[in-house]
This record gives sequence, C-alpha cells and structure tokens, in this order.
Amino acid sequence: MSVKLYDERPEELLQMMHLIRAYEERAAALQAGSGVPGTCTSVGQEACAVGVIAALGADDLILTNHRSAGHLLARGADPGRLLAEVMGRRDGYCKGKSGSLHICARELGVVLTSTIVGGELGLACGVGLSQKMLHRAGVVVCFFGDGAACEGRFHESLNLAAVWGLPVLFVCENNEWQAFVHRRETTLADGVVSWAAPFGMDSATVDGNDVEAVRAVAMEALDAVRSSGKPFLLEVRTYRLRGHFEPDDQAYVDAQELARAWSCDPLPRFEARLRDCGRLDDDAIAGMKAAAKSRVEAAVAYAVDSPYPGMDELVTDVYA
Amino acid sequence: MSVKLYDERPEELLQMMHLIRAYEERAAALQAGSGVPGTCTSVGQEACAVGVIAALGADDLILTNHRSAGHLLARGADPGRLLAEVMGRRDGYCKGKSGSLHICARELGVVLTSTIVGGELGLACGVGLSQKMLHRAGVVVCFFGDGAACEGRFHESLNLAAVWGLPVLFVCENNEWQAFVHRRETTLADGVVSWAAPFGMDSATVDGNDVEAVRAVAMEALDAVRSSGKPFLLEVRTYRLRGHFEPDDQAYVDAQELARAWSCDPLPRFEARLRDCGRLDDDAIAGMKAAAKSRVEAAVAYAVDSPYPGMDELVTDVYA
Amino acid sequence: MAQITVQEAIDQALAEEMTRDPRVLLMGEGVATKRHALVEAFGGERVRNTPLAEGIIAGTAAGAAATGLRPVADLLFAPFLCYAMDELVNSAGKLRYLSGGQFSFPLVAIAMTGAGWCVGAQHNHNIEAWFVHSPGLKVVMPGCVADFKGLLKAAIRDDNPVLFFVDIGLVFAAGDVPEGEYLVPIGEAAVRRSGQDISLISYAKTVAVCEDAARTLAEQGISAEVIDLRTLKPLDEASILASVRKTGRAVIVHEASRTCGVGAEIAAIVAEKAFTALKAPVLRLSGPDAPAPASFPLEQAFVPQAAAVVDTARRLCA
Amino acid sequence: MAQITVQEAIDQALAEEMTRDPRVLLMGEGVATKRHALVEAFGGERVRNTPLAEGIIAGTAAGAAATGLRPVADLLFAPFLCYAMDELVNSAGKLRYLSGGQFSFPLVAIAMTGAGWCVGAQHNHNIEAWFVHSPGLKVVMPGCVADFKGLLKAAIRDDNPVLFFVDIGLVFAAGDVPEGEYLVPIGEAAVRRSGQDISLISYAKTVAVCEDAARTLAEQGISAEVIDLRTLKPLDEASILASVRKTGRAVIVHEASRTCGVGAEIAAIVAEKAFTALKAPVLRLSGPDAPAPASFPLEQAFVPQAAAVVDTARRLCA
Ligand SMILES: Cc1ncc(C[n+]2csc(CCOP(=O)(O)OP(=O)(O)O)c2C)c(N)n1
Ligand SMILES: Cc1ncc(C[n+]2csc(CCOP(=O)(O)OP(=O)(O)O)c2C)c(N)n1
Ligand SMILES: [Mg+2]
Ligand SMILES: [Mg+2]
Repeated sequence: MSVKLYDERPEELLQMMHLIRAYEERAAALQAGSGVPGTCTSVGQEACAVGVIAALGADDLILTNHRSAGHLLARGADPGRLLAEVMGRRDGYCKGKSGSLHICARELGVVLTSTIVGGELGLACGVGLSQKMLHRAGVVVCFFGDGAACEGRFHESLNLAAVWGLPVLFVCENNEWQAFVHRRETTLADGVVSWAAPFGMDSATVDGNDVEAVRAVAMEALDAVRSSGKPFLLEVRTYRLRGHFEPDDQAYVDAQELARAWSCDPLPRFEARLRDCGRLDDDAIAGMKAAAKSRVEAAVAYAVDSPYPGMDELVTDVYA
Repeated sequence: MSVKLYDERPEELLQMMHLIRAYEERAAALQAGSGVPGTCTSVGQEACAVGVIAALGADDLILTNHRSAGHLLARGADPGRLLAEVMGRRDGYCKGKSGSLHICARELGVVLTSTIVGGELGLACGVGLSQKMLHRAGVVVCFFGDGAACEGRFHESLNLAAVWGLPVLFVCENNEWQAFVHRRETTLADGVVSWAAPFGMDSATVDGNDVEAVRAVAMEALDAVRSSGKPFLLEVRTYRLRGHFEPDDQAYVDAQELARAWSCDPLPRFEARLRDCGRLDDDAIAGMKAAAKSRVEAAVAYAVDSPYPGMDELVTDVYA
Repeated sequence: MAQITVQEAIDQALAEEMTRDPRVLLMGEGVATKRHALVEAFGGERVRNTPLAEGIIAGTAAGAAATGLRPVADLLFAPFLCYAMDELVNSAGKLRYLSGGQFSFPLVAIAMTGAGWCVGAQHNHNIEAWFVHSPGLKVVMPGCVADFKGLLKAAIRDDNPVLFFVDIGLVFAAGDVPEGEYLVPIGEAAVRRSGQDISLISYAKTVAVCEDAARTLAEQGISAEVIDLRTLKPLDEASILASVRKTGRAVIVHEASRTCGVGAEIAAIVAEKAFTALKAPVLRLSGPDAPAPASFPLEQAFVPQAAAVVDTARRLCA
Repeated sequence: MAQITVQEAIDQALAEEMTRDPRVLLMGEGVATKRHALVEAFGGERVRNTPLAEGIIAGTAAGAAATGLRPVADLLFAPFLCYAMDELVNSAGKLRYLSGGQFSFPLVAIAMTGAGWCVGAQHNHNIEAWFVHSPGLKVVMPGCVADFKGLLKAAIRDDNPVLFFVDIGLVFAAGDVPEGEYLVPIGEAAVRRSGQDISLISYAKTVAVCEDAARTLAEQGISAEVIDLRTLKPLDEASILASVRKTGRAVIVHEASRTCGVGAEIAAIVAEKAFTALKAPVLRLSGPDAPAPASFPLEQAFVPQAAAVVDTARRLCA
C-alpha cells in the first residue's frame, strides 16, 4: 500500500468517509462481541481526517494518537493490516505489538503515533526539526484532541514550533470529549484556537463536519506553512459520536446533546450536498456504502486469518 | 519573626527594598569569596517583591522559587536565619537542608518553595484548593519567572485554577532572563500576560521597577481574587540586574541592554521620587542604607555563628 | 465476609474514608463520571473531574496535601505517571525534607498497570520500582481484594505520599473482604502459604501464580512458602528474612522487568542478611526487559508463569 | 596524553562528533550561551538554546532522532528529567518496539547529579536506576575524564537513546585523555585495580572512593579489585561475575540510594550467578534513602566514604 493522494472529486472524499465509518462500526461490533481488544473509534470525525489528509501531498508526514484509524485509512492504510494490528496479529502495521493505541505506518508517512495524550505534540516538533534541518519538503501534520490541549505539552510544543519556525500544521480535532469528561468541565476556553495568538502563531477554526470546508481550510493552512516555514494551528470542531473506547455505552453522555450531534453527522450531510448538486444519486451512494462494507469484510477475514506473532517477538525490536 | 504587614508609608517600601539589596549584595560578596554556596539574587527585582507583598494581608500565602530572598525578606523573614539557610546552617529556616534554592518559612506563610522551574505553579493550585475547600480567607500568591511560563505547568496551572475558580494571584516577574538564555530566544510572545485571556482569566501588566505602581496593581488584583474567588495573572516587567546564580560574570549579557536596565534600577528611582515630593532627604536615605547594611552585617554574624546541622539530620524529616 | 471485586473494594475504601474524614477528596480524569455514587454521597467539591493533565493533578494534590487536605488522585495508567514525576518525586517526596520538616504530604496516587487489557506499553508498564527507589514515598501494590480495601484505607490515613498500584489483571477479580472497618497496615507482608523448602516472594497478580506453583510443588513433595509483599516501600524485611532463613531458598517473582526491579532489592537483601542460611542461588522470575506488547498471547507471555516458577523452584531444591 | 577536565572532555566529544556527522546537533537551556566555541564552529542551527521546558526538549529530540537527526539534549540536572520522563521512557524507549521496529531513536540525554555543589535534592538526585529499569534505553555514567570523552562519543554514535549522567563532583576533575580518536564502547566495565580478595564495584565518583579504599586495604594486606561499571545499562555482567568468581566477595558502592538501585541489581546478579563462588554476604554501601541535603557537611556525608568501604571490606574478609 502506498500513500493515497486525492484529486478534486468530492466523491473520493465521501467514499473514504464511508470506508472509515464502515471500518469503525465493524471494529466496534467485533469488540462488543469480545475477544477483540477495544479501540477508540473516530465515528463522527471522518470529515476531519479526510478533509485534512485530502489536502496533503505525498511528502507530508502525519502524527496521530489513540484515535488514529480515520487518519490511517484516509492516508491509504490497508484496512486488513489495520484491523490485524488492532487484533494483535502478525500482519498488523506494527507486527501486532502496538495494538490499537499506537499504530504508525512509516510507508504512509504516518510516523510516531503516541497514545500518551500530548505525546504526539512534542514528537511533532522533532519531526518538524528534521524536515527543516534536512531540507525536506513535507509539512508535518499533527492531529491531537481537545484533551491534549489541556496537557502542558501543548503549550510547550506550540511555543517551540513558533520560536524555531518549524513546518508543523497542528490540527486539533475538538470533539467536545476527553475520554469520560466533557470539555466544558476541563476549561473555560470556548475552543483551542484562541491559544495560538499569544505564541505568535496563525490559526483558523473550521466546521469539522463539513469535509469540503475542512479540506479548503487545510489547503490554505498548508500553503501558509509551506510558504512561511512557520507552524499553524487549525481547530476542527466536531463531535465524538460513539464512546471513548469500545465497548462504551455512553451512559454518561447527555442524550439531547448526543442526538443533536448525530443530526450533524458529516456523512449524510455530505451525501445530501452531493445529491443536491446532482453529483450522486441514491444508488451511487448505496453502491459506495456496499463497497466500503465489502472492503471491510475482506479486511476482517484478512485480520482473523493472520496469525499471532511468535513468542520470539516478545523481545525483538527493543534495541536498534 | 512574624509576618510583616505594611502601612501606607512609602518609606517602609524603600526601607525594605534597601534591606533586600543590601542582603543580596552581601550574599553575593560572600559567595564570590567562595566557601559559601551560590544563590540566585533578586537584585533589580526588589520593587516586584516589595510592591506585591506590601499589598498582602496576614492570612495570605506565598509560593516562590529559586529566586526567593526578596519575597522572604519582604514578608518579614529574618535575614540571619535566611543567610544561615543559604549557608546550610542549623538555624536556617529549613535547618540548613534546603540551602538557597527551596527556602520556605511556614510561620510567614511562605509555603512550598520549589526550585524546579514551574513546580510552584502546580503546588499553588493545591494550596488554592485548600484555601477554597477549607474556607480560609487568604489569597495564594504564586511568584514565578518568565522562564516558568515556558514550562507546560504554566498552562496546566492557569487552566486548572481558572476552571476550578481557585483564589490564586499568579505573579510573573518577567526579568527578561531564563538563566543563561534571554527571553527573546525562548518565545515570540512579547510578554506573559497575553496567555491569560484564553483561559478566561483576568490579568494586568505593570512596570515592575515602580514599587508604588506594583503595589497599587497588586491591591486591585488581590481585591479581584478576593471578591470573585477567581485567579488573576499579574505580569511585573523588570530586569535581572545581576547574574543568574552567584558568582556569574554576566559575560553573556549585552552590555548596552544591561546598562539601560541599570538606569531603571528601582531603588534610585524610588528614592528620587520620595526626595522630589519632599518625604525624604539625602540624610534620611543614607540612614536607611546604613541601617540595612548593619542589619545585614548582624545577619552575617548570626549565620556564620550558626553551626552546621548534626549528622543525624541526614535522615530525619524524610517521613512524617 | 462478602464477595466483592477489586473495583468495589476500592470504592468501599474511598467511601468509608471520605465519610470518616471530610478532608479526603478524590480527583482525576473521569473520577466523577465513573464513580457516580461517590458524587451523590459527597458532592462535586470532593469528587472532582480534572482537566486532562497529570502533572497539574499531582501538583495540586501535593499542594493541597501540604496545606490541610488529604487528596486521592486517580492518575489512571502507570505510564501516565511519567507526566507527574516532578510533582510526586521532587515535590511530594522531597519538600518535607528540604523544608526541614515544615510540611507533610498525605496524598495517595492511584495508577493501574500490568497485563490483561492488551493496551500495550504506554498503558502497561510496571514502574513501581522507580518509586521504591525515591525517598519520601511509600509504595503499595495489593494482590487480593481484601488488601485493596485495607491498604487503600491505610494509605489514605498515612501522613506520607503513597503510590497505590492496581494490577490491571486483578481489577475484576472477586474475593472476600471482612465486614466492617478493615485496615491492612502499610509495611507488612503476608504469608499466603507456609512452607519449609523454598520461599516464593511476590506481589500483585503474580502472588496467585506463586500460589499455583506452590500447589503443584506440594504434589511433587516440595513445600513452598508464598510471601505476598503487599507493600513495596517500606519493605517488610523481617518477614522476607524470616522466611528465607527458614527455607534457605528464594525465588522472587514479579511482572516488572528485572534490572533494578523490586526483585533485585529483595535478592540483595537476602544475599546480605540471610547469606549463611542460603542453600542455593537466589533467583528472579520477571517480565522481560522489553516494553509490554499489546498482542494478547505476547502480553500473557510477558507475565511469569506458574510452570516456570515450578521449574525454577525444582532446580533450586534439587 | 593531555590533561583536561571533564567539561573539556565533553566539549571535545561534542565537537568531534559534530564534525564527523552533520546530523548531530546539541540542544538545551543555555547550551549555545555556555558552549560558544561550538556555536562558532557549527552555527546556531546545530547548537540551539531552547525554551525552558524539558519535556518539549526531550520530545523534540525523540521526534528528530526518529526522522534522521542525532540530537544531544542537555537537560542540566537529573531531577529535571522528571519533566521529560514521558518523552524519554514512553516515547524514545518504547516506540521502536511498539511500532514493530519501524523507528530508532539515536539520541543522547545528558544530565548532572551528585554531591558537590550544595544545591539540594531538586538538583541532586541519583536516579540512574530508573532508566536502567526502563526498556529500550541505555545508561552511561562515567567515572574518569577519558571515559567521559570516549563514552559520550560512543553514545552519540549509538542508534539507541542513551542517558548520559555526569557526576557533579567530577565536572572540574582533570585527567588524561588519549590523543586522537578515542572511543569507549558502551557496555564494558573497566577493572581499575586488580585484586584477589574482594571486589569493590562502583561507578561515577565513588570509583575513586573505592580506589582510595583499595590502597588502604592493600596496606592492611587485603587485595581489593576495583571495577568501574561505566555503563549501567547494558550491565557488563561478564566482568562483574569474573571478578566476584575470582575474589568470592563483593561490596557495591554508589551514591544513589539503596532500594532498587544499581547496587541491588548487581547484588542480585552475583547472588544468582556467582553463588557458589561467594565466601561472604554481598554488601552495598550507598547514599541514604533520603533526599540530598544542601548543607555542605551533610551533602558530603551523603556519599559513601572510603573509610566505610575499608571497614566493610575488612569485615567481609575477616
Ligand atoms: C497522558 C494521558 N492521560 C490520559 C490518557 C487516557 N486517555 C486516553 S484518550 C483520553 C482522552 C483524550 O481526549 P482528547 O485529547 O480530546 O482526544 P479524543 O479522545 O477526544 O480524540 C484519555 C484521557 C492517556 N492516554 N494519556
Ligand atoms: C525544571 C527546571 N529546569 C531548569 C532549571 C534550571 N534553572 C533554574 S532557574 C532557571 C531560569 C528560570 O527562569 P525564570 O523562570 O525566568 O526565573 P528567573 O530565574 O529569571 O527568576 C533555570 C533554567 C530548573 N531549576 N528547573
Ligand atoms: Mg476530545
Ligand atoms: Mg526570568
């Protein structure tokens, strides 16, 4: 598998969003049946991942965190190898050692995933420093959550990137939740983007449930990083539609708020737009969904077939 | 010794500033002669310490850091016990165990000094939480440097204090230096105060070389904390006139910048003001300086006379 | 006696101590969401969800502890303690000493670790030895339900900072807890099974591994004593030494990696103070010196197994 | 041979490796201020003052190391590593493994510790054992000028994260360093003095304490071997065991506190693998289990003294 690049066609974006949705829902179903370790799904946040990543070039690098499947799939990850990793199988991207929480795929430029909240922010500065000092073209895109913005590393990382002029696009997926804590309990700030200005960093906010808007803003932000060599903070406002870590009954989520959030689900919204402008009809959409589902079923078959790593793997890859 | 409270007389402020200056210069001289461990002096920052602390009531609590002598003396610390602590003597405020870097004096409400830069910020939230939950009246004043504002704890601490509504007055003494690194190398931000707004925190900046201005702003800030129960960020702009840690030849400091800074020395400035308005004449000022010097000489004698702690102290006070 | 799970034992301990002492409060990322009954009983002031920032949670706990409260901070998974090391080690562990005894730090920091949930090395890392190596702290790591309750209550009452490690593999384990007020003193090991030929010394989930092994060994004519350390700092040297002086042989078993682990300390103590009683080398069985993998069979293999304990013990007794 | 100080040895190592390999860079709070010659030679891009934030320094180093640079991060004093534990342990130490070998982390983290400057426990805490206990890291702590140079060069060339501890008490020590390219391999202990009756095993400034003690012991007819570990992870087990198998007695000496320290690991290794050779209990001399005091005489007393080593060795040889 290699990096997926996107052309201008909106259908591609929708297709990828459906693949992510189908993948996540299938993974969650497997986990509900137990036997398969849990994951943090990105249901509801597909437009963030796809919108930003569709704006990237082949050289750009991505750092992500515990909620990574959307980013990986959008960048072209094979769903079979991804699920194999979640299931701890040998053919996973990390030989099964990572499991769901720290999956990276160097071949796709998805580097150094950390499940320590905020960890990706510090690592991203280092990757940005390499890009800069080794005169590489790619921008470093660092996805993180609104929760990560509570960690001190957020402050340290933005400051360092700004003062050193590192080519990092910080993308905060503000999904209103930080595991089992609502964002309103953790900060008085209305959003994350307001922290950019004191660092002398440019920033923008975008409706994260509108994939085309996300892509457009991400394009601009990437251009800004590329031309200035300086970092940029992009806040993508969205909502975590499923629980934190599967299985999760969301009993602690306000039902009205959740219903409202579902009514903004980025998939039907984008479908409606493409339908309205005549680019897609119901059949085409149904076909897209079916294709995503069957790709995911093949992935499940692949992952289930993949053996567990051998016992020798317990102590390999510790030292270079 | 008990907490020193200040009345309205400006002479008191000047007197205390002279005591601090005399103390620090004497300590530095002792250290230059070696045998006495180094300290971080507060020369140039006397107006910050005295201005803020003169605004405090008896119940208010103070947290400070490695550069603490000004705060301790302004709060009424005995210079002899202070110097004894710097010299590692038994009669020091911490029995000689702290040395110069983490001196606290519970009897003065100077609690939990940490020399880990940023450490005081986290501890201050905890002290604030105690004040709030135990319904104590005193405001918690946390002194920290512009360098501490680079540490992630700064972000975490301001955020927690704001969202929990803790009665903490954060006082940043921005002295343009962070050990051997100039502030301009560490951040693009012009000052520290701009970070307050995103947390929903009120803030103010003041000329830290004008003791009366500092006191006036501190009074307002303290009133705001007391009446709202919410934290406040006060940035006090000043300059570190001596080196980071004695002895330090300041070879790395731009000579012009340093000369400019000396020309704003808060002591002569305040003397001139008091002279101009006729409250003090040269004799009175000379008398004040002489009194400060002789108090410091007595302190030196006291500290030098104080024995080192006994060897049993090596392992006492580890556990409660 | 009531059969409850470890999670329930922790809840009981918290509820009882919060009832007993109004200065006790609980804070952490999601504690108020997950422990709703405690919020109902004690209110949101005393059961606090925090921002997602372990450093400030621990720093706040330290500052509050020094000035009149008795915080219990749930820091979730042990690797997250990496964000709170300054607050735990440099502040809570040292500021009593550095202040010449002016302050004490009665706080409890809770963290989970160990194999069981396939979450990998950034959620599963047995770093209890770091804190054993650090001055001013106490470290507790229970192995059975009753101890979870009794030791957590004791930790909350202790006037020092206590690291309270919860073995993930035990969270849903059930067991008996004595009715009524039940405290387990910090610093006392327990003899889980008495024996003559060899001492199996362990803590947390590998105590059960040792008990399994001891049963097998008994069938093979080897009488193994099983010691559950329960507290890792201060270590109950007297119990360890009494056992090894009796049996003359020791195997130390834990999931944490070997080098500079708690097993090293125990082996060193034994090699110093029970030297003349020793009939055989002191052996350690531990997790490998590798990060914990997420993959289920690898994660299971990370933990020392009863069969290996049996083999090792048999070799020593041969 | 040239007489230089430890500080000069470090400067030489940095300058030579930065000349050899353009991917090497130095970063830290004040490195550009304090090492002006390096800035002159290599420019501000490769010798970088950083903001005051150890976590991001280490995180940046880890990210840069994984993607093509070879950073050396000066983190000043060891207790400040408490702010960088996540980056060092969870990222640099584990992400190679968790990624299934996709990345490596060739970085060096330098930190000072130990008695000598009366700075107290928040600047002086010997926590090297934490990193020995953590997977994926290497740990070096030299005891003489030549090793500072040779080991730092080797650390910079190593493809793994290396913690490089500088004993404060040695910073101004002078000694001989071989001219020209000089490397000391990571993982090899050195026999500083050969002996027959007892092994004195140490590292950093207490190696000299052991050498002192050995001289006194020699006058009293006891032939002591002095081992300088130099690398703490990976430990040179072979050298340790060869020595103890020869002498039958071991005293381990370090300034770090006892419980779960490096001495515990060595005692445990010896008690396991040199058991039959042992003629006496394995003893440890260490700093007390207390924070380091600032007060000069207390700080000095914190460090194991030659007289105590002599006494202990004599007791064991009696
Ligand atoms: C340092 C740290 N603290 C806590 C956790 C547990 N945890 C995992 S994800 C998460 C919530 C993260 O929230 P956010 O950054 O908003 O990302 P989201 O999950 O919403 O995508 C928490 C608390 C962790 N993995 N790392
Ligand atoms: C965590 C940490 N990093 C580094 C140091 C070393 N250090 C002591 S003071 C200081 C500078 C602090 O600058 P600032 O916060 O501005 O305070 P100032 O010294 O200017 O008063 C540094 C780097 C430390 N004590 N703690
Ligand atoms: Mg979130
Ligand atoms: Mg400063």
